[in-house]
Amino acid sequence: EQCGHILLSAPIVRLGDQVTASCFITRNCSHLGTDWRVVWKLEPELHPRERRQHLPNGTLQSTITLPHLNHSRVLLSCCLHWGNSLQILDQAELQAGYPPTAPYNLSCIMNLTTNSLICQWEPGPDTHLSTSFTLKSFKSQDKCQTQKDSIPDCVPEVGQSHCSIPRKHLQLYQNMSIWVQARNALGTSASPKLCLAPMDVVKLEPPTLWALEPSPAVVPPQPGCLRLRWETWRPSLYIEQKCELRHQPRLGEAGWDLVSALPARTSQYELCGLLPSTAYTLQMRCTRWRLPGHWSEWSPSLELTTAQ
Amino acid sequence: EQCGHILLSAPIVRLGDQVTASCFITRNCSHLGTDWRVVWKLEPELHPRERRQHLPNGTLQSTITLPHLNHSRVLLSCCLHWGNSLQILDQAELQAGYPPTAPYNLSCIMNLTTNSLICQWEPGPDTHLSTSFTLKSFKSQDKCQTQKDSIPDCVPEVGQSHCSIPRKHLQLYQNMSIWVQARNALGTSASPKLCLAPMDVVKLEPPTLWALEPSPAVVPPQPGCLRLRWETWRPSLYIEQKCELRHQPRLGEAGWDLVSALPARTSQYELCGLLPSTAYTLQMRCTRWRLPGHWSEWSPSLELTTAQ
Amino acid sequence: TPLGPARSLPQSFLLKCLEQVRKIQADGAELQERLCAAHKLCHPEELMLLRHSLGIPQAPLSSCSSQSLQLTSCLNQLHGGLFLYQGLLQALAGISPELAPTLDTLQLDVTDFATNIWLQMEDLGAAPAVQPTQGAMPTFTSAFQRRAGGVLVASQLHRFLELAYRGLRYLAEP
Repeated sequence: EQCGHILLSAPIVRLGDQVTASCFITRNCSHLGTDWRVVWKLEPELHPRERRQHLPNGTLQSTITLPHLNHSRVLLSCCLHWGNSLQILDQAELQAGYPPTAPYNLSCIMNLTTNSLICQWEPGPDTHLSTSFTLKSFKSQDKCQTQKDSIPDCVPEVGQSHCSIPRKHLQLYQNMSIWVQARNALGTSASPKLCLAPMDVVKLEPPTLWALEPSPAVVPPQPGCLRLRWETWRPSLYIEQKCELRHQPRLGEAGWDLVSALPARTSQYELCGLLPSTAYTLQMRCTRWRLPGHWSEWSPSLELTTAQ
Repeated sequence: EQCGHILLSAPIVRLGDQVTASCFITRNCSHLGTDWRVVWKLEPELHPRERRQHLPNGTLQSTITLPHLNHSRVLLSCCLHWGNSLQILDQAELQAGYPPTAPYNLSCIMNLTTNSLICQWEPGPDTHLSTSFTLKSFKSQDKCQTQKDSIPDCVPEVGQSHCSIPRKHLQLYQNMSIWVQARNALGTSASPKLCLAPMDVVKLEPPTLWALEPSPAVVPPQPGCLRLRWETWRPSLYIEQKCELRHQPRLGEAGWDLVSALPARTSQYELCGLLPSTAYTLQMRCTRWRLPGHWSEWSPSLELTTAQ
Repeated sequence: TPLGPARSLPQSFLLKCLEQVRKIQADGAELQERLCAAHKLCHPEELMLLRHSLGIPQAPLSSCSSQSLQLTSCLNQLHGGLFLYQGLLQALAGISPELAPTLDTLQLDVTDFATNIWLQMEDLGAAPAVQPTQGAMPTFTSAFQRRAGGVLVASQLHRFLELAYRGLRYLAEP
């Protein structure tokens, strides 16, 4: 049996709480003679009050009290000053931190490229303790009041605040309840719950813009006009969409002008009302429409110059 | 039961071998009346000899013979020309290739960064068949004549001709027998066996060269001399090594000059016999020495200029 | 007119159904393209004999034709058909490693669509008391049969959804 052994009131406490630690020096150290005394070493260095008492069975109990632990990590060593050497008998690590606050800003996007629902959140302030986050969800056939089917927990990579739920666990057109649970040694918390159908948070890839090839069959554009065409992102052809076009002169300070409610595809579009023989930058984005969805990012720019 | 069914003499044969394929048209097709005939469709298109015979149970057997199959893939379809439509009854895929030749140029390097023995080899000519390579090895306590302990097979990534045996399977200072086995449907082959102790094929990372900071305590170098110091790669400090220094004027066509048998580290080294006030490029490499090992790559260059 | 309860169908439900039909047709087209490219099985008409011997069942959709559309019966037939195709697609499992992801996506989308139809029927109080049970499915005994079955089931499903699309479009008209 060990010569010295540490017992903590609790290995993990809230920052600022009181902690006591006892070191029991058993009679097994009797072969040391009497020229020794108990010494606590703390890292970082602290100087707690110490109380000693001899137990009936001859064991010496040395107890230190840290009234307000304000370090997230303290390494305690129970030692014997024996002759002119310091002998470490036992060690214990004290941890202090906070129970997790509720994660917030939970948002999800259905990604059609990876065919998964990607959710992200804000983890909240550092708890100083190892805290695990889990994205929890269940399928519902109403407004998420009742659970129909369960969905396996989505465990993010360590340190990441996002997680992807694969297609096979999803019903794209039915509601599902989603929330984030945070857990550490001091407690658990949960974010507010979202209730959404994956397809209603679909975010498309941007459309592709093309200049219209001048051809004999096509009358050259009017001055101050541009001719272009576009096509939405191929994997989203089955989704009814509306698009927006923004344009600005390539040079100068003029901001973007917006043309909204454009169809998902067109073989030929004429944009007029522009400055003649001026280079323009054009971008387009689309969103699922009449049914809900997120706007795509703006497409890469198309540079076109209006006729004289 | 199927109306038509293909049987191959062998699904996988050697390129150039003969193959026969039979299609059995059972009486289940009797509802077709008599206005049909068997048609073979081959992809790529081939025109083999065909032989037909009626079997006692009323089944029609149509057999085609491909005397010398010289395509690695042939898709066979047994069809019926029935009325004015072509009906596919069954398909079979014929594969042709070669048994694997022995992999060669097997070499291994002990990598102290990944702490693994990395072996690579030449797979040999394409067999046109799905061929798997496995790095096999066993620990030996003699010159690899007898197996002491087995080591799990090392299976490379698909299409890769290298594999890493992790440290936990290695005894760094004992011999191990290593070879590559290649296997496909037509046979197996094995490379010549290596017998090596992992540390004897250690390859170090290059040393680091530094210019010597001019300081009052140090007398400035003679004309045509350079002062520098170096240090071997930290994780290899426990390994006794020798090093080589090569230098050449930065400009001009002069080749490298070599200074060999240099110690693994030195706090100060003077290199003389050079052209005065000339910019030189220096590089160094080291190898485990007196015990066997591979030379490291040359270190990144150090640019120094000799005094006037 | 038979359309009476049609007005009770939410517009968002119909829009979602139309989107799901297009999505499933796109999935099915991809499966057919891959079967054609990899195995030269490009025309369902070349597999009529095989279909006959395999006994691949078809799904009726007579109540969804715009001439004689009966809403409840149409939804019931639509759900029954989708439920049948769920079973047929499941029977094709093991079609080939390369095609498995495409088949999985198609199966998930068909299952999703069937669920939506069933829930809407429940909302209308028109859902049968008991969920349907799967009838006898063809057994595909060889890689070729699974691939040929894939072509046949995908092309049948495409025609089934064409009819469904017309019926749903008719219902969605303001």
